[in-house]
Amino acid sequence: MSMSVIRAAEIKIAEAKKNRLVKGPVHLGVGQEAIAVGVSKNLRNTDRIFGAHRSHSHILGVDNDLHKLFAEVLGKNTGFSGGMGGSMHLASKSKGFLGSVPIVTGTVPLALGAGLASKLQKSGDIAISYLGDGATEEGVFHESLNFAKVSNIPILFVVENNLFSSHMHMSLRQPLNTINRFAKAHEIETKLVDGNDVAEIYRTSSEFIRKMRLQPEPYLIEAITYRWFGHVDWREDIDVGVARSKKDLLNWKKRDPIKRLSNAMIDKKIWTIEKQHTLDLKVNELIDVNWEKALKDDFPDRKSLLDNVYKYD
Amino acid sequence: MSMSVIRAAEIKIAEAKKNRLVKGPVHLGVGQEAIAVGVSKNLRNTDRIFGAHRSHSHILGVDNDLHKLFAEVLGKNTGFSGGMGGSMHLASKSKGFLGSVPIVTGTVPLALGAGLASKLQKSGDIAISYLGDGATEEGVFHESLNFAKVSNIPILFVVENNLFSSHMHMSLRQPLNTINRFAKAHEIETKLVDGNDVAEIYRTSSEFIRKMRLQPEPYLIEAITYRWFGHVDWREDIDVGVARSKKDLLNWKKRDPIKRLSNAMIDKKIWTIEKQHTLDLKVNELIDVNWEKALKDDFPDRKSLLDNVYKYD
Amino acid sequence: MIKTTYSDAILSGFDYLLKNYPEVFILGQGLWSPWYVGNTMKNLDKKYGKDRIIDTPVSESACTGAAVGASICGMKPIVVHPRMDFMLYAMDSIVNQAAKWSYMFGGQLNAPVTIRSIINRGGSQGAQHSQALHSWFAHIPGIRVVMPSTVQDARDLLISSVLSPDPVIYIDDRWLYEQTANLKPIKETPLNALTPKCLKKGDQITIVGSGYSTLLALNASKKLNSDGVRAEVFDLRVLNPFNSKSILDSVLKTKRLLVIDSGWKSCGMASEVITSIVENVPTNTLIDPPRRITLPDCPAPSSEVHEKDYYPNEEKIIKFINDSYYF
Amino acid sequence: MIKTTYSDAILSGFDYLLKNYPEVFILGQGLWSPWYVGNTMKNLDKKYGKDRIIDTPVSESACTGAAVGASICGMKPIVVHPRMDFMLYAMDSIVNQAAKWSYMFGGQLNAPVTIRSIINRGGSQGAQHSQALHSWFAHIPGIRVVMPSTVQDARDLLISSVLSPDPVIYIDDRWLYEQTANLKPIKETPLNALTPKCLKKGDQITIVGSGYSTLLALNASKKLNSDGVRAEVFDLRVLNPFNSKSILDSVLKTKRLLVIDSGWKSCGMASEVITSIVENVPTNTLIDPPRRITLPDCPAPSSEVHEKDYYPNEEKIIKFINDSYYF
Ligand SMILES: Cc1ncc(C[n+]2csc(CCOP(=O)(O)OP(=O)(O)O)c2C)c(N)n1
Ligand SMILES: Cc1ncc(C[n+]2csc(CCOP(=O)(O)OP(=O)(O)O)c2C)c(N)n1
Ligand SMILES: [Mg+2]
Ligand SMILES: [Mg+2]
Repeated sequence: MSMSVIRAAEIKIAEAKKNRLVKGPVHLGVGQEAIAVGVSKNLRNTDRIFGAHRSHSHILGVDNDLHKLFAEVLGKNTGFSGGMGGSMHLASKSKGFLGSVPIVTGTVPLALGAGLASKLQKSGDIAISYLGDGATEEGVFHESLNFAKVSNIPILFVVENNLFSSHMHMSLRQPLNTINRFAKAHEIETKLVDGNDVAEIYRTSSEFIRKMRLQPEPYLIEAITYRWFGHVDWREDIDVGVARSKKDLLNWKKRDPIKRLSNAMIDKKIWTIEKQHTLDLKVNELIDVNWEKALKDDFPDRKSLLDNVYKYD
Repeated sequence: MSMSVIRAAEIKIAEAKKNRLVKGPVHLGVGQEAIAVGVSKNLRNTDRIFGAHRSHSHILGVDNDLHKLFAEVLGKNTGFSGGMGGSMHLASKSKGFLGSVPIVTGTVPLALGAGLASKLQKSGDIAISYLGDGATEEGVFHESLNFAKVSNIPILFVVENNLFSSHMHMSLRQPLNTINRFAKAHEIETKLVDGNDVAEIYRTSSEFIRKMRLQPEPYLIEAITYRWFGHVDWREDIDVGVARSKKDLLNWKKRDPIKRLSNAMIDKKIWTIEKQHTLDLKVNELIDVNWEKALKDDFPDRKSLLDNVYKYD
Repeated sequence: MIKTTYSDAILSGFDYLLKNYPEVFILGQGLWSPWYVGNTMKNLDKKYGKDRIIDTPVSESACTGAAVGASICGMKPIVVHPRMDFMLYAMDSIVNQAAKWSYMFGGQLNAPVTIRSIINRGGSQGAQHSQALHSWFAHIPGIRVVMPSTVQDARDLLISSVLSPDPVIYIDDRWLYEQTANLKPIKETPLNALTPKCLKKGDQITIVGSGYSTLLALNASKKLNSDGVRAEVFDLRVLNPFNSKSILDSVLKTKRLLVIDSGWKSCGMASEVITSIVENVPTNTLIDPPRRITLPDCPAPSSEVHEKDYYPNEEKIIKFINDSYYF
Repeated sequence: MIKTTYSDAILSGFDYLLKNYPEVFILGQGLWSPWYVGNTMKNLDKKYGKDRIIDTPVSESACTGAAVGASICGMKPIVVHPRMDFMLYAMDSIVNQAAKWSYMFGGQLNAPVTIRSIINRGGSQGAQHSQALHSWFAHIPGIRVVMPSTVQDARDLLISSVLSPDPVIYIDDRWLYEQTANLKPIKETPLNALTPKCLKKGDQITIVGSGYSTLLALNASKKLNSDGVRAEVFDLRVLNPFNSKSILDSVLKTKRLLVIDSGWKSCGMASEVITSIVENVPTNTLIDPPRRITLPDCPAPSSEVHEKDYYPNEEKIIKFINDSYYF
């Protein structure tokens, strides 16, 4: 799915949240779309991807079913998780997206295990673990790096370093503002990339993933980026942090990954402003159609409260 | 307490364990004495020291009450923990030794908090966290490094890297055989030292501790060493590991920290073989006297089973 | 007189402690944010400084352990977990270390840490952002567990917890934050003197709650009163070590027992209360079997549809009582 | 016919699984050591290769999470914790992730991991090397908890656990390793078909145990028999989800109930069994109040002197029964 569709989908969700159409918390990744899009281009349905709390882009990166995303966010039974998850619990098994949950770092060792499974299954499939800079402060992340390295596990850690963990800027939480030093400490090959440059992300992930498929090994990409909204829900200017200024936000908006791509293509004459407008209209239509459809869907059956606690009944 | 006394005490415990006089498990640090002795020379009673499962040397480093150690190992009510702990649970509050327990890495964040307390109390006291190479694989160690750095906590991590975590050699557990790379990743000043060279350990810890007292900051010493006994109890040749050979052990015995010190002093003519012999005899006597005394002491009162679960009754 | 809210009562407890005890300091996630833990800690960092009010990295394990360690060194630290669910990363420091520190060293040392843990659920937050695990901690000897349900206790139990020489888990519930009451002046009370408390007298059924479920019990029992059912309501307050004495006396009088708990059923606090009673009363005491109202046997649902069925509420309690007991 | 020990029965369960299911693999600490987990996994690494039998760094959290993750991907992993105490580092992966994975995604995915957890205590190992936390896991919906007490179950419950589509905690107790029995041929049984089992018939008192305490109950009840007390003994086997049906029927017959548990009392499995019974039988059913024998309210002591008083044993059980019930 393209960055613009992901952007538009999240803006739609932001509005809906503001208008109280959405019940649960939503963590929007507007501004960070390049990362999932760049990485996902290299993935196949049998790979194993795990997200976290801010994972709309991660799932749309591999499954373009907007309707299912909207339905899930709205809690409808047609959603990615049958309406049992909402925005913070997304999965699409057939596309290899095996789950996102809001416990910070909770999915990191799970992705590790998914990679281990691939290695044992000798499938050439890889695991992707999306995590944030804040998640690198949980010990299990470091345990996972060591285990991945010592057992040659084909896992790509994709750290979206947006400099914040809810309200706390990196500088209040860690001695340095980048985290790829942890990969280095564990002898894991790593690269620091511009998280708002989809081409660079694609190139780096493509190189790492190609290698991983041939020879199981962990890699880590650190993508520096910034989120435009607050930590949770639709607001730009509150819930955002002890050290976040309007000015910073404006500067980061100038580095919009979508505009950068479109401008670059226009500069290179492989794209035009007109085409961009037409595309934008189409995107909006796509969003609206799927949103309306999701709105009309049903909530889960009240009687299903106790379903799926166990697989065996 | 000197290295030779610690050595002799542990050998006494080893024998007693073999002869079934000691009930609980004992983890002997024979071969590793230089580390605690070198570090402890810089400590004062108000510092806060935490050990782990292999901590006879750590407590004797600051509290030379052999009788209390023996009594505790024998489970007598005159022991360091009133006979409630045994070899794996040692404490001497008045000397700043605030506890050792067998959960690997369990005391590391506690020592961190002890250092934080010192900083808040502005006492110039420091915290010492003794841990092994295996303990660096627990996530909470990494969390502690980050928190120590970001909050300028006066804690000295003393990693006794004896290359083994029970039966597993470092090379089976980590990509490299040294761990000070983790300190570096967290921007913590660190030094790799010969763990069998008491002078080097003293110099390095002395330099770090002097700085910490003036300006609260964490430091990490990695001391490479080797244990002569198996992981637990008195045996040399079993329970020792997947990758440990007789030859390795013999080579390491040649690097005996005690002989090295005594030989060096003899070379420099500040010590003689005769003096060494006299000392050895004295040490043995000291050991025997204290051991016999401990043997005669009582076990805790049966009725005390429920005491001290809570401080309030 | 202006009434105080439950959340302000917590804030005033913190304020009292920080003002009067230089050994008190607080660490945890969200302490420099104006919104993270409601306004229960608002501006404490500004008033007492960021040295004593420490907002931390996302490292529950190290932070909890650090609080335990500082407590061993004469400080009175409070570590705050904005959601109880996050504490699953911190279990070693709580259960293996804090709960056992005094015992393992024969009483030579102790770890008087306070662990404030917030139950924060509903609003479609789902299975990982909803848990109430008080029964887990009540299973562990060596750690005291308190759950304030009243505004007064929100402040006073916090103070008693922090001043206790033992480790304490203090559990507050965001669903109580808007409750209001007039607060009495502060009087320090030793935690070991506190036991379950009767909040309403009655002689036909004993209803026991804790935290938010006490509020439900109280409200339901008031309505029951108008139906002519006279319920006696107890608030557990201190779940561990659990003192069943007053509840026992009550049951001997009312001869009926209902326990409402905000956690899961199996091996939960409701089973503990019931067992503690039935093992101590003559077998012919009860007129009706003892009952419990707990969460259903499933993780917290995300769906609004299910949340309504998942959590106990006043109506369900009243209906349950009317259906289950013969007065 | 040569009898098999409990520990060999576990080994043969592993062997069967590894031989017949290529998706099975095992990770945990000590798996390449000949002594770490008794001989319950002896030479498995040599027979099935170090790829499938993975000895790990000291990283309980990541290893448990990895097992959970692999299980989501079609494998049947077993993660081994040589002591239950170490699992306090791994709670997030177990409780927040594995137990909820199926539910959170509406059944689209599941996490059929097996977590083998060993109760390893006594011998002055002390408070951090002794715990039996089965009641904690039995509190959590979404995770199955099994405790084999017989040699047969040691093997068969392991097989049923690993083949279960749900996450399972399989808890064995080193104090049972020397038990012996003749094993029947392996027959795969779905875990959800298994419930508490009557190991001895009787009509005067129902005694319920799990794991090692079942053995105590059995031995004690045999001696009681010679005193003329006819006890019916149940082995819980599956603690979560707990099916009380057969025990209920038994209590309706014997009219007396005793639960023996190897864990702590408060909010423990003993309270759950008792509550599940008393809430479901008419109030005049029991002749004597229901009773429980559990650990005292303190951490495991290190001292040999205290260990004797700390752990239940046959004599104490017999004395307790004679003192507490009127036959
Ligand atoms: C174990 C745990 N601790 C704390 C939280 C609260 N929390 C939710 S999101 C978040 C910030 C995480 O920051 P980061 O990993 O950088 O991701 P971002 O929000 O920036 O995408 C925190 C602390 C949580 N959900 N889980
Ligand atoms: C949390 C936990 N996991 C596992 C163990 C088992 N264990 C006891 S000591 C030990 C080895 C630790 O190695 P290291 O830290 O290097 O210390 P050493 O024994 O070499 O002194 C292990 C794995 C434990 N006690 N605690
Ligand atoms: Mg971030
Ligand atoms: Mg070691």
